Amino acid sequence: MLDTYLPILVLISIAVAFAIGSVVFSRLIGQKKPSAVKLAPYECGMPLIGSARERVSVKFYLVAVTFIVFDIEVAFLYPWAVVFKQLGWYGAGAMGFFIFVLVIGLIYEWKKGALEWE
Amino acid sequence: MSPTVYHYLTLSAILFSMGTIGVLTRRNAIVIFMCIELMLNAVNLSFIALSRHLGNLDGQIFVFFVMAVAAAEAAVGLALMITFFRNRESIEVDDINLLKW
Amino acid sequence: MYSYDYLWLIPFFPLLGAIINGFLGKKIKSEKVIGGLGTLAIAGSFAVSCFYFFQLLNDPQKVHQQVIGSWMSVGRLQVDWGFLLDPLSALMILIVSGVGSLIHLYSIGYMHGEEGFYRFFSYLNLFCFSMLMLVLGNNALVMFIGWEGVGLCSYLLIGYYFHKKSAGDAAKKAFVVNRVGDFGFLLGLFLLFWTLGSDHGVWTLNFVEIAANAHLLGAGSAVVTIVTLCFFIGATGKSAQIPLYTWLPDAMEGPTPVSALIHAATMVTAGVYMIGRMNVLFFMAPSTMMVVAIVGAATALFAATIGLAQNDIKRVLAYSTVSQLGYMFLAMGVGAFTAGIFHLMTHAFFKACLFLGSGSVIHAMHHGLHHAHSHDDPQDMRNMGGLRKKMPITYITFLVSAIAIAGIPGFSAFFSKDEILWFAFASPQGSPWLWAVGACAAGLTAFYMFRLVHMTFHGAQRTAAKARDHIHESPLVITIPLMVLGLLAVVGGYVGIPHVIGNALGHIPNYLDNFLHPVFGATQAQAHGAASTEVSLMVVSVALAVIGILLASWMYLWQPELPGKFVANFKGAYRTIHNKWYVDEIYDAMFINPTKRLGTFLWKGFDVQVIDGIVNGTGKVINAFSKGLRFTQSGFVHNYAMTMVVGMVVIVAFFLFR
Amino acid sequence: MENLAQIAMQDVNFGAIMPSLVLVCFGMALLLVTVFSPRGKTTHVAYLSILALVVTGIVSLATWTPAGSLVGNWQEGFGGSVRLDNFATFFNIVFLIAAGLTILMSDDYLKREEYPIGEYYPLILFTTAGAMWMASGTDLMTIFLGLEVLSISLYVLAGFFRRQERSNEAGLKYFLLGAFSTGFLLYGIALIYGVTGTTKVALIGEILANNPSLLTNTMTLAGMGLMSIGFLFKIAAAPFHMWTPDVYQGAPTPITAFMSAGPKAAAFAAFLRVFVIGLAGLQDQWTSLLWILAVLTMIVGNVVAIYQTNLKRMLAYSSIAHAGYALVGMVAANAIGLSGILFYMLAYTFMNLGAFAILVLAGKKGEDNLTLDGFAGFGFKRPFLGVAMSIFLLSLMGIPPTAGFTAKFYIFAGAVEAGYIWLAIIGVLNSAVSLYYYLRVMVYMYFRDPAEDYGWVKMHAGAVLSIVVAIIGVFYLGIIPGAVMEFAKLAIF
Repeated sequence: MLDTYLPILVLISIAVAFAIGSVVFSRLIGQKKPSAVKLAPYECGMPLIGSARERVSVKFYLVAVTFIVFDIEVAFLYPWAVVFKQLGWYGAGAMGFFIFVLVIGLIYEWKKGALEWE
Repeated sequence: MSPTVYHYLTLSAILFSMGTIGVLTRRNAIVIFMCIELMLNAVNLSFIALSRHLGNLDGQIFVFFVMAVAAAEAAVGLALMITFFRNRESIEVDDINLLKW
Repeated sequence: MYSYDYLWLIPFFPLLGAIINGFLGKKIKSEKVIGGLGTLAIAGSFAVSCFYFFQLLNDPQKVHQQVIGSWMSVGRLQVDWGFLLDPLSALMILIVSGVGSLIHLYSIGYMHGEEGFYRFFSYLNLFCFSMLMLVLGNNALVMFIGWEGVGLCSYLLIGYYFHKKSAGDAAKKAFVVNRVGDFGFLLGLFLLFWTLGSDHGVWTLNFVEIAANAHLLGAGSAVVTIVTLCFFIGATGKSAQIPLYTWLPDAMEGPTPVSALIHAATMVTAGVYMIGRMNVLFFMAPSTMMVVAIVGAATALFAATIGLAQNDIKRVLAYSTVSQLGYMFLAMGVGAFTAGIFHLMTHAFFKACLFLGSGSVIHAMHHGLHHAHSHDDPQDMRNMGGLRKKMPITYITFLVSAIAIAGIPGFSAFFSKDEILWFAFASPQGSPWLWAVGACAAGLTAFYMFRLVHMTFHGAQRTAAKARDHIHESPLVITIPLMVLGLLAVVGGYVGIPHVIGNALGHIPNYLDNFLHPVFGATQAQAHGAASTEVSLMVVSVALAVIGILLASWMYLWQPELPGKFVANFKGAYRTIHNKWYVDEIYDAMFINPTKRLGTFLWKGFDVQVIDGIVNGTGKVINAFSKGLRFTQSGFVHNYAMTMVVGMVVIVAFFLFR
Repeated sequence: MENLAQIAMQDVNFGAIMPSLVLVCFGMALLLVTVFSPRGKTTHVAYLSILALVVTGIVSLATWTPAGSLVGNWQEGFGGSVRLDNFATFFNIVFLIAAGLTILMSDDYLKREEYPIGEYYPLILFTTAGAMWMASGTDLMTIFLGLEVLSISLYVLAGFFRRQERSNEAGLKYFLLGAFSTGFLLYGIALIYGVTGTTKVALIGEILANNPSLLTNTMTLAGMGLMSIGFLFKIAAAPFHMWTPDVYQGAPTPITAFMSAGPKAAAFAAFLRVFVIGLAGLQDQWTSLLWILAVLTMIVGNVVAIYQTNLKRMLAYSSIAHAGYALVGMVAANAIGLSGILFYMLAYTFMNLGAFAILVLAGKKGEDNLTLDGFAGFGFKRPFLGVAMSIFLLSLMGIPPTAGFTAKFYIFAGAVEAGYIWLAIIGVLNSAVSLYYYLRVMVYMYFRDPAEDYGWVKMHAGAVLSIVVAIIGVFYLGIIPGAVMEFAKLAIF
């Protein structure tokens, strides 16, 4: 059984070795001449705007919270999907209701404006 | 030696204790909440191990519910913490001290 | 066959009155309507009570219960809303509603113009309702409703003048001290209910059933002793006995009719009634009986000594009440249940009359001082004097009641008090010591009562001159109740003429004894002694009373006038006068002052320091405890979580290592 | 594998969850109604949620099995994890009354505090539904779910005034500690599941009865201990009571009122079902623990309440004390004690919600005046509210003829009958102590000169109605409690 996973193991080993190796190797042989500009955080080549410790807009949290809640539905959908055929229409109905409840939540969120960025 | 249910239970107990100690020692409310999540997940580990050991599915079903509940709790908890932060500019539990005596 | 279907009307009328006055009183406004309504309500129950009382007199069957409906059924225990009419409760409803009616009538005059007039009548009606429930209830829980209800009304009425801080404090003290007693009562109830139920399978709180099954507990058993002691603690709280009496003198902060009705005639006698109601149980517990007798006798003497040192007219009466209640407990304790109830009745008459009389005086004084813009205390006897001519009716009724309480033959208290003293001496539980204490207290009672009479009504007028002219007799609505009660204070005793006198006068039966026989017949102690002993003891106690009166008269009446006359008429006799003063001062120094000092000490020292100290001390300890415990509530989530974890560890360990 | 669906279906019985189903559907509909309503308009939501409660009440009563009935009306479903028996129905009615009174007093309150947010009402409905699951759950899973639905809604409600620091802090504190206690409860459930192999309460009881060796198993005992913590936390028993004063003080007043009645009763319901049925074999163990905790709870609640000047906080300590009284009934664990708890919960709902309704009316915006001094002379300036408050306080003290007296008597009589005479004595002594702080409120109301004219107190119809209902309840249960006591007796297992 386990041999089927062997290629994956090999791939992982190579990837890890390469990642670690390149970092370590560049440390060992690379030159170090730090300057203020070099030490500044990299922001896609743009000049810095304010401190990195700035407060993140609350909208991000809102998205995170929304994500947590709707993410969980997947946890319930998976087992249902596994026995989808055996449960038949009854299972579909039950799951439909489950989704329906979430849809009500979605409508609520939408109407409240939680999905709008601005 | 393959791991038996006792190993899982011991691991779960260790995780649970770590969570508990975290709740008692950390100052940041979010970290405290993460420690509580750790406790819940330790319990989940127990449930799964026991479910496998006993050969019945109740434990695994329970885990689904715990996960769902934990997510809902997280959502509500985060919301409460955000409002708290907006009022007090802090999320340290030592600042949650207006109501006492 | 007689029907007793309308017993419920007796408490119902005052309840109705209380509800109407309480909710509509503010709208009615007219004092006449409010007062009339309140008085009518209680007079209605008096009428019904009279009807049933006389019906019961003729009825060969003496115990009747009326069950209105089921209240609770807890397991095998069934508690009903039920009433019990037997000779004891019939007598009590008569006293409560009768004296209550008179005091309601009096209040119309006394409370005239007071703010919250309707409130007063509503509370007073509510009190009567509770008191009637207390005496009519056929089981301990209905009695407990009344028991708590009277405490609550007393609280509301003591604090009637709420803007006076002292009134609020007194009210609170009364309620809290009462609750300490109530705790004893409830405890006794639980214990009784539990032992009767779990050991003997009789789950009941019904008085008739308790009485019928009490023998199961076994006479003299520890259980009966503990149960009765608990009940007795309840009684000491309600009836102001040592050590729970301190609230009663403070309760005088309430309006005077309240003092008369609640703190003299009715509520404070509830403890005595309760012991009477539970007489079968108390009969089975001789040790409790002894405690009751000793506490009663001690209270009688103790309160009487304190009464010597008081200058506030109402406080004298308050200590007198405590002392008289002590007599009643003494009677109960020596097994003279009938005598105790008898004294309860006569005391209701003369003490109500005394209080109402003092109210009449205070009313007049207040009026006078108000006109003179004087800030003298209208209740201080040192500001009175010589009111006899100004207020003749008040004076005569007051004097009659004072004679009665002093125990002068022919007046009501003579019969009841001497029966108590005789039983204290001659009943199997009695002893000469109890008699001696009681007799001493009787002498002191006579002394302080006449000191009161003299300082108030006789002698020189000490009231500020300007105020004097404005002092006059109270209106009829006040004096009529005084006259009725004064009359009762004289004749009230003739229903219970002791056998020794009755026999001497030609076979006059002791009506009260016969009437109460169905209730107390089996438990009443029998006094054993020769008629000659009884008569001689009677003579001694009367002599003590006379000496008390003479001493009081000498010191507070004759003495201040005599020197002046002597000095004016016979200058040569001045020496004698001086000598008399000298004697008097020796006397003062040797006897009166120490007594007074003892009284003051007992009052200021023991009463205020020790008893209040214990009560307040307990409060302080709990307060400190509370303060300390409060600080565990630090507000920090960490501490709370820590407590939870510790609790969790302890609980799990408890389960694992148990 | 074809029969999986049949297995799944044959156990389904929507009758068993009908009351909570109705409530949840109403709740979701009301969420949508709220979101489509103009800002600040909430009154119609309040009315609709009252309607929801009434409908649910009717649905609940349909499953009541009257005395002498041969056929039980109880409904069981979902593989035996929900059972709508008389026990559940009795508690459901308690929750519905608590929720109803809360909603009645809320509408004007929310407007005064300037939080006219409609979600408030659906959240109360969800809380109630969660409570119902706790009462009717016969599987630790359903009980846990109910507990969480209830708790999560309550976290939000406690922190509902989101810009008010007090409310905010109450919500966060409740959340952190509540989630913490949930962890213990869950771990306990896991251990019990490990020992017995099931989460069904009745089955746990059977398995433990058939295998006495399991009764002394470390996992069983530890599981029982951990599980009890979750419930003890929710009923606010010492030493898991510490959140109560803070949260009760900070939360919006109607929510405090609701929390002290509904969720507390729900926790008792679940606690009773799990321990009396599931852990019957260990009764000796848990009664001896609860004996100690009941005493501790009564003492802590009553003693600390003495020092409080904030009335909400004082009533919070009082509610701790009352949880202690109710625990006495659980220690007795006989028919009287258990039905006594049911009766007590109903009585407490009326008297406590009534008292809180008066606080709701008496408060100014921000509620800084709900202190003893803030009530000086209140009884004279506001006679009706003063009398009503006095009635509720007397009932809380346990003075007859109010509900508080009959309920206490019932519980203590149960303890006496079971032979716990000392527990009853301590209980009675404690209620004597409690007098001190309840009485002080009355002293301030009637024996102090009015500091203010209390002109801001508006007699809002909803709150007044809830006060009147509570007064009727208090006197009904005090004077003619017979019928309700019969119901309570029929309602125990």
